[in-house]
Amino acid sequence: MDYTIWSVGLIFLLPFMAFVVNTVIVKRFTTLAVGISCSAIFGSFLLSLRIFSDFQNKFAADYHIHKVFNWMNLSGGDQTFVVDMGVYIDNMGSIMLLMVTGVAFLIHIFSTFYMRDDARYGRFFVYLSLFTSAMLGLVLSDNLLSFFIFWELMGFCSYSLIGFYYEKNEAGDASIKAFMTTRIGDVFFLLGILAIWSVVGNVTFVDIYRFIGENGFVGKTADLSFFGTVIGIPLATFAGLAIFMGTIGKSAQFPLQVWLPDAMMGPTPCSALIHAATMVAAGVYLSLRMYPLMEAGNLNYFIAIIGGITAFGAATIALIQTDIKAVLAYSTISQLGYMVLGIGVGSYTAAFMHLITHAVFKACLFLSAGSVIHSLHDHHTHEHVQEMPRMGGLRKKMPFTFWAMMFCTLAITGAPFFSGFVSKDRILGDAAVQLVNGWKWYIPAILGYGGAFLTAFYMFRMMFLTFFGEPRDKELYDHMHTEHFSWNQNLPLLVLSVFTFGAWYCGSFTGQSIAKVPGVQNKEWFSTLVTKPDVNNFTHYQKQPWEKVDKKSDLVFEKSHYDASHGLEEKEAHRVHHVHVIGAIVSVFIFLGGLLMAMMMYYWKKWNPGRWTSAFSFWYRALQNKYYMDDLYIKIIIQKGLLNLNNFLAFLDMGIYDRYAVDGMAKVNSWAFKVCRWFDDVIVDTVVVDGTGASVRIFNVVLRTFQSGKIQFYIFMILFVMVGYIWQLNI
Amino acid sequence: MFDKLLFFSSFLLTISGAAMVLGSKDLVRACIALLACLFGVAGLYATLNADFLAATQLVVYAGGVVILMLFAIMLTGGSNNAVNRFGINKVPSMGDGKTLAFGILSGAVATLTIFKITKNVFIDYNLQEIPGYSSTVEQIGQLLVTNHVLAFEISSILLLGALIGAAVIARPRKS
Amino acid sequence: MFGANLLNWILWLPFVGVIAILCIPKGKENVIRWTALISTLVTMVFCAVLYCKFDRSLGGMQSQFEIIAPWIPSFNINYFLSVDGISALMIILTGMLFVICIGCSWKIEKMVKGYFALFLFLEFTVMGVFMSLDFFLFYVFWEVMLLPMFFLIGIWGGENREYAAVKFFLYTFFGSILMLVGIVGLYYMSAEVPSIGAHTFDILDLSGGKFSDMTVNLFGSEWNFSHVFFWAMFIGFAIKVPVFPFHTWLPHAHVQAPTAVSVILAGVLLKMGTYGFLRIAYPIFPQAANHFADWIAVLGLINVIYGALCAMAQTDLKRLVAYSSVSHMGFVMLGFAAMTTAGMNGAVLQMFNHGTSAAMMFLMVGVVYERSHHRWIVKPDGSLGFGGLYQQMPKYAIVFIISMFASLGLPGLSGFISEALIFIGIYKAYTTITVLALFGLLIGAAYLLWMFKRMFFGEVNEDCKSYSDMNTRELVYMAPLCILVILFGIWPAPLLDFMRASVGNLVTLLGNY
Amino acid sequence: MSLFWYLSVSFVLFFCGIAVMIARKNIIAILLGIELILNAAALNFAAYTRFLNQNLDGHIMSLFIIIIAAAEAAVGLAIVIRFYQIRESIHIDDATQLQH
Amino acid sequence: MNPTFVTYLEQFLGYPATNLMAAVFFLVAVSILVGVMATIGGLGTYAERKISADIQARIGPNRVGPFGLLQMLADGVKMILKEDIIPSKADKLIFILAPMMAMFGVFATLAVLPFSSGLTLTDLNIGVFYVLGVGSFVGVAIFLGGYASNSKWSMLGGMRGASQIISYEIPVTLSILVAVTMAGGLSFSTLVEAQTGLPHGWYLFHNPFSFIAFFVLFIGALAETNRAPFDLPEAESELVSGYHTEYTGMRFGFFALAEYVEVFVVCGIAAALFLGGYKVPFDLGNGEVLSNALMNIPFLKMVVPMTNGTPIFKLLGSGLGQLLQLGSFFTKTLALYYVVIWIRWTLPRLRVDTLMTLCWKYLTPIALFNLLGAATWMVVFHGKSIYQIIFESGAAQAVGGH
Repeated sequence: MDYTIWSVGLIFLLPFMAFVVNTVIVKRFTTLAVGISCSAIFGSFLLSLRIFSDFQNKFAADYHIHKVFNWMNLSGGDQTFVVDMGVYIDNMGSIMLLMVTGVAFLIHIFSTFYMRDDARYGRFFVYLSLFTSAMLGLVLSDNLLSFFIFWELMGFCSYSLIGFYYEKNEAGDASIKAFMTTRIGDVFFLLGILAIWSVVGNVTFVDIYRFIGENGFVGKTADLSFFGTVIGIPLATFAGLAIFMGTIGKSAQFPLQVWLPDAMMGPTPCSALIHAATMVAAGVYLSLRMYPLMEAGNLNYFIAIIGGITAFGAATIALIQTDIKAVLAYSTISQLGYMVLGIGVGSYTAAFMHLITHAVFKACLFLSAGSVIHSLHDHHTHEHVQEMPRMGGLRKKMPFTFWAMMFCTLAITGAPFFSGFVSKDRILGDAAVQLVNGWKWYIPAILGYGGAFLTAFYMFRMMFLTFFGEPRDKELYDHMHTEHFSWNQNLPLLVLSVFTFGAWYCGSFTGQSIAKVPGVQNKEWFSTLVTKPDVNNFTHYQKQPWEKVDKKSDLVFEKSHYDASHGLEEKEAHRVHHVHVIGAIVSVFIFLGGLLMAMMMYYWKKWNPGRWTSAFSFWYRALQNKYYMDDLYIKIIIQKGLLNLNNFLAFLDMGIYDRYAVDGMAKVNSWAFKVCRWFDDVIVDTVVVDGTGASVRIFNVVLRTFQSGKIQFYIFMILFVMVGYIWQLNI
Repeated sequence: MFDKLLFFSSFLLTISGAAMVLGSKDLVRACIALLACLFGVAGLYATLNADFLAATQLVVYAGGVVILMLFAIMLTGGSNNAVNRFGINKVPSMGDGKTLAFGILSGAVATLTIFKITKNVFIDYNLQEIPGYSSTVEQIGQLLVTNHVLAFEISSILLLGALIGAAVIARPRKS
Repeated sequence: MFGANLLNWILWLPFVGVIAILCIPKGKENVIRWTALISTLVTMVFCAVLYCKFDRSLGGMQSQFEIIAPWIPSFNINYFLSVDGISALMIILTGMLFVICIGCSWKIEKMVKGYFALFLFLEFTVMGVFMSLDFFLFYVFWEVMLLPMFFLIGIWGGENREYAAVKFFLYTFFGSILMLVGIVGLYYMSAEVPSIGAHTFDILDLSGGKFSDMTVNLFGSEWNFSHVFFWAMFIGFAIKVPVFPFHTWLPHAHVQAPTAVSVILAGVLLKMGTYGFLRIAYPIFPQAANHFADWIAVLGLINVIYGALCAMAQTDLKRLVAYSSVSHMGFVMLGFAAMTTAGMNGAVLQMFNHGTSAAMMFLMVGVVYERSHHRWIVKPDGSLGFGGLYQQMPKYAIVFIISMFASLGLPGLSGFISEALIFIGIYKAYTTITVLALFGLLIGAAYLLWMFKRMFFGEVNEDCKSYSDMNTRELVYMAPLCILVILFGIWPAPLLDFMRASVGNLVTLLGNY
Repeated sequence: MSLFWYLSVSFVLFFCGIAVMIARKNIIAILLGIELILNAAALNFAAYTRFLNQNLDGHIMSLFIIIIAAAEAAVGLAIVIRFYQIRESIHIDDATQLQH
Repeated sequence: MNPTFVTYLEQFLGYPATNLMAAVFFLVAVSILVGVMATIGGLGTYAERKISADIQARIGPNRVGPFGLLQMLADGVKMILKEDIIPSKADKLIFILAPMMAMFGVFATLAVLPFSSGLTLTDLNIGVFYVLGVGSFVGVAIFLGGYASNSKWSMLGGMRGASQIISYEIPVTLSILVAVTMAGGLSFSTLVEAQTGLPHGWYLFHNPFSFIAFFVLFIGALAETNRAPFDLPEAESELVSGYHTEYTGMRFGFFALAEYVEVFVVCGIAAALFLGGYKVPFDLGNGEVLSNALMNIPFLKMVVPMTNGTPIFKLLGSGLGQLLQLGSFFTKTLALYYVVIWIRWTLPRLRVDTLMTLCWKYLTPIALFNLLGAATWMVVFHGKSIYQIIFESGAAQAVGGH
């Protein structure tokens, strides 16, 4: 197929045009606007599908498309400075596109159900379209700058959607928190871009890969100077760290994870799309894109630790949440932690696969939760109920939602044959593989496995509390209607839940053991196509302008084959394989353990959770307060630190500097005036000037007599003088 | 013969008018005398081949100035009751013998002075062939828009200023 | 179509408007308003002609627009107007903003005639500053500009207007005097430069680094001429920008000025300072500029951070925006310090973009001020001044969001491009400063969003229940700015093409020293 | 008729004018005197034009004198009326101050 | 210059009319004219009464003489015979002088009034100016009459009259200047000769500005002559009889006569300036045409010897022409006279302030701009009238069409 502005650009442009059009018409033609949004994303989905199928046909790991156009040209004088923008699609991008458009489309559909009764039904779709277009633009970006632009646009959409219910003050707080926290990461991201730009000359991915391949970063440092002291940080580390900060912010990693739970203030579909499936995953996507840089900067362990801490820590907080969306939010953080952990331990493919699988099942979980919440309408407060303690036994009333959610729970908890098992346990397996590299690698591995256990526990806890047992709020339960299948409420859930099976992503149900079975090999498509970018492969790479007809489709690419040895030596590959198998088995037990514990507590009710909380009350309080991190940030750093600094500076500026230094000049001047005035008044005026005046007064007295005011006297004087003058002339 | 007749009648009218202005104790009559005098002057202009001047004299004085004077007299309470309000140097409004004598004296001195300057003109001016009567209107018109156009324009502005100024000054104000 | 006199048209049309307004009797206020609007609109049309006719391939002054006529021949002073990419951009910005400001001053009721006459006169002087290439002429326009500003703030301002007006006047006048010293110094030194050879005020003749090696005797010792006079110029312009220690007039002037004047002050007048750097301080003293680049960068950094931090502490909406101006102009200074293509282009672009975004912010403040008659985000008694405006004024909220995000540099809106270019330009030379300045972006987002939250979220305040949403007039004058902000955020090429040749020449010149 | 006669008339007018100006205490009467003086001058101009040279500049002068006389009368009388409104008097000796 | 009365006299006598004889003849002619005009003034009173009666559907004077024509004689005799009363507190000199001045001012204007091309006593080169100058004596006379009567009615009437006259003099003068601008001269002969006998050549229809000027002139003339609706100086209901309240007998008669003659004079001036004056259609007023016609009559040729008969024919022709011209002039003037009377009995009287408003706020500006407009017209269209322009453009099109 050919790649033109119509086949590729439209993927981004369709939702964007929908956004533009809807901005204008949304007030009058709400239904039409919704239709436009949904059609646009469906169109994008079809185009993405087309690209995806093309990539599948080619089936080559190094197949990619790179089209550029000139965006900025600052050349002038003898200076040259050109910034190009473009589209870069490789296998990872094609999969990402399909995932984003697919999930987004389904969420659009679900939103027509969920948001229908909202006063700002249309506006929600406006934001959704903008967000989708930004996300697609990000996926299509060929360079970090445009990546950053779309990244920030998504941040803006996230901000707007979190603050969607602007009547609530908490929504405002949450939206600021989300935007500002991610922006901390963004600022570092921008710094990373600048650092790369300073050596590479631009920030196109391909150029960066090539630069790394040419060992361009070796020996380069970022020189931070403080009053003459120069600290040289290796540039790759500096840039990689800075860009990873972007990931930390966007993907809610420790220590910037605080915003994501609060982001649940937004409507549930937006939580599903933005704060579960796509935007938060974009952070991971960035790190995946910049994986060579991370490697070059030796950041693996750091990344792994961050990911591990996030995965485990978030899971612990999720244990005690009672709000169904909060549980899902923490589980999202936790799962993102797994992805980052995957990047850290070098499990590039699995991290990306987990990104995709997580997007599918977490979107489905959120939508299911949304479906539940929407059904539970409190007639006293006229609000929807999100608290799990008031649910229970919903299985009978909401069978479709229940089954969709059940599949997804199985997927996220890593039940065998489900997608979560395939992706997450590969990450954990790779973490285990790293154990031989030193004791320090035990920490991320343990955190990862521990998190997996907790995940299984809290997810099933959520399921049991929600769907099983007796309804705890009888009135609420009686008021809700029994669910009938509806296309926009249940169909998206079911479609998504279909894709929670591991077989879609992997040739085996386990993804591990039977990879070597002949004939099934090529079905390991994911692992075959998505491989670490080989930085030496980009040396002769050329960008193509849009105008040029793409001949790449005519080129013959060698079809890739699954490399079960992961490109390692045989002995090493053997070891890795063994570790993977052991890891998979451990994972299954961990899943079962978590499930069992949840059943003991909430299904069979053998164990009383209350006893556990009182036994570990210190930890319980810590978990309730989210490890006091919000308090640290808001109460101490911002309110005690930043705001006081601000007030002090503002006081310094206006109260001290302006009042005394600037206006003081005026004071000094006025003293000078006073001295001058005294001199002027006393010496000059009184003595010199008035003295002159006094002498004039004497003449005045004499001359006054002539000025009698009698006109005839004047006439007479005139005549007198005239006559006298003429007579003395003697003519 | 016509012009001699005209000259002497105008001469007499002028002289007697001027004398009456000086001699009359009644302000209105002085005004009438002034009108007569000015009418005489117009006649003199006519004999001087200054037909346009004559007509102008008539239009401006008879039609304008004298009526204005009369109006002013009426608006200021007539001629006789204009007394010195402050009572200092109580001289009657139209003067008494002393002022008259003083006026005549100073007038005579001034006139004599002028005469002293201009006596040469009286005595031996260069007698010329005096041309006959001819119309001066066209020539004056030409001069007014060529040589004297600036003065003409300025005088129009002066008149406008006098018009507005007079209106503004004489406007009664609320006290 | 208007040939070589295009600049004359642009310059004098507002002046014609002034005279026309002065001829209109006092009571006919709508006639006055329409006259002012038409006058500025026509000026803007001519600006559009300038935009169309401008030859983008030329880096120097455009000879097709050049107007030169002797003014005071005995001192070699000329009426010399021309434009290059930088000044043309500023002229177009000015032309546009003044139309918008007439729109937003429509409801002025106090001495309408004087207001609009002064306003158009301000446009005349500002245009003059951006056009004149004769130093003397430049100085005349620069100074005369103070007059309408003084009265506009001093008469139509807020409760503390006299103080603000006098402060503004004296402050800028102080800078102008230093500049005058510089002008006179250059005039006398110019004759000693072989390549000039005569006393001249011609900026083009003076520029090009001809004074690098000269010395001047001050206070009994020899000084480098260009260093000393660079600082004289620098302070003169820095006060206008305003650069850190000279910035305190700005909050006062902004807070007290009426909306439209604030808009012009932020949108155009601040640019005059930075324009002065580009047109005068840098081309004439490139060597000194290079020599002191570190200082400029540090000052710019202080501006960015300090302005942002101070803004965050403000409870007065307009004062907050004023400090944000300080912060944003700091970016321009950073771009100047960079002296690279990206940095310089970014700085000039930032001048334009700040012109639009700050104008939008001030207009937004003006819109709400028209309804509330106060500007407290947090009232002195601690309660919120506004609240829930999102619900009360949805259109206003949308436009406010656009202007706010343009101001905080959201990618996709114009502010980001210029800031990113500045950072790209400056990173290599001043890594540490870049790292620190980036936090300016962060704080910038913080104070704006916090302000937004406090004003717009939550339930509607009791006081705010009577506020009406933006009316058509307000939407009409906001619309072009919104469109431009978005357009240039996505596609900045129209602006960059306009100026890159001129900026490139300047960068080349600076690079040679 | 020779120039003598005209100059004589002019002298008589001038004499009467001066005498009236000095002798009368009534402002309007003084204005009458002024008119006489102006006419004397105008007549002189016309006469000189007739007898000394024939170009009409003298007539123009006379014309302007008439114009000025008219303007003077208008403004003068306006002042008189105003003065009367303020002082209820047109006695010249009442007009000795520059203010009310 | 057209031959005037003196020229004809010279022709008739055969020698220059500069001696005493000519003076005597001249005086005789003047006396006749004054007599005729006095009669016309008297007829004016008759006409006034007759027309007013007609308008009010009465019969009017009809006892004395045929149609009551001799009523005016009876009135005149009554006036002469009446006791001449001079109030004891009156300023006698001025009281006597005032009606004389009025008579003088009016009758002096007759000196230049162009009854016909020949019957113009003197064709002064400043004719119109002269008329304005001496005409203003009437104002002084009215004022003095009012003052001298020592009566408040008279005083008020006199002051009203004077102020009215000097005010309305301005629009009148400006309107006259319109005609003067178009003709390029101040003398009546110039003014009249620039027009034609048929209405298309009248200044009235020359251009829009002169059209307006005529009406301004006419309105102003009404005011100047104190005619209704501007008869405030003699407003019976307010001021008894205005400035001539105290006058009786012939002194009153003088005022009345002056008024009626003045009306006639201003009508004549209006006719001369705007309605073609004495001009007769088809140049019949010109002696040449008639004398040529006479000479071509066979019978007359036989009767009058050809050799020295030419002057006689000429004299005859021009005499007939003069009569035609007189007829033309009087027709137009008396038509205007009728309109004046008609207006008097149709329109109510104005208030004093509206009178002044009309003059200063309407007529004066109109007249001023009229004058400017007329001057502009003369420059722009090279002095052509509307008729000429239309005709020429039509002719040009006709030529161009073929």
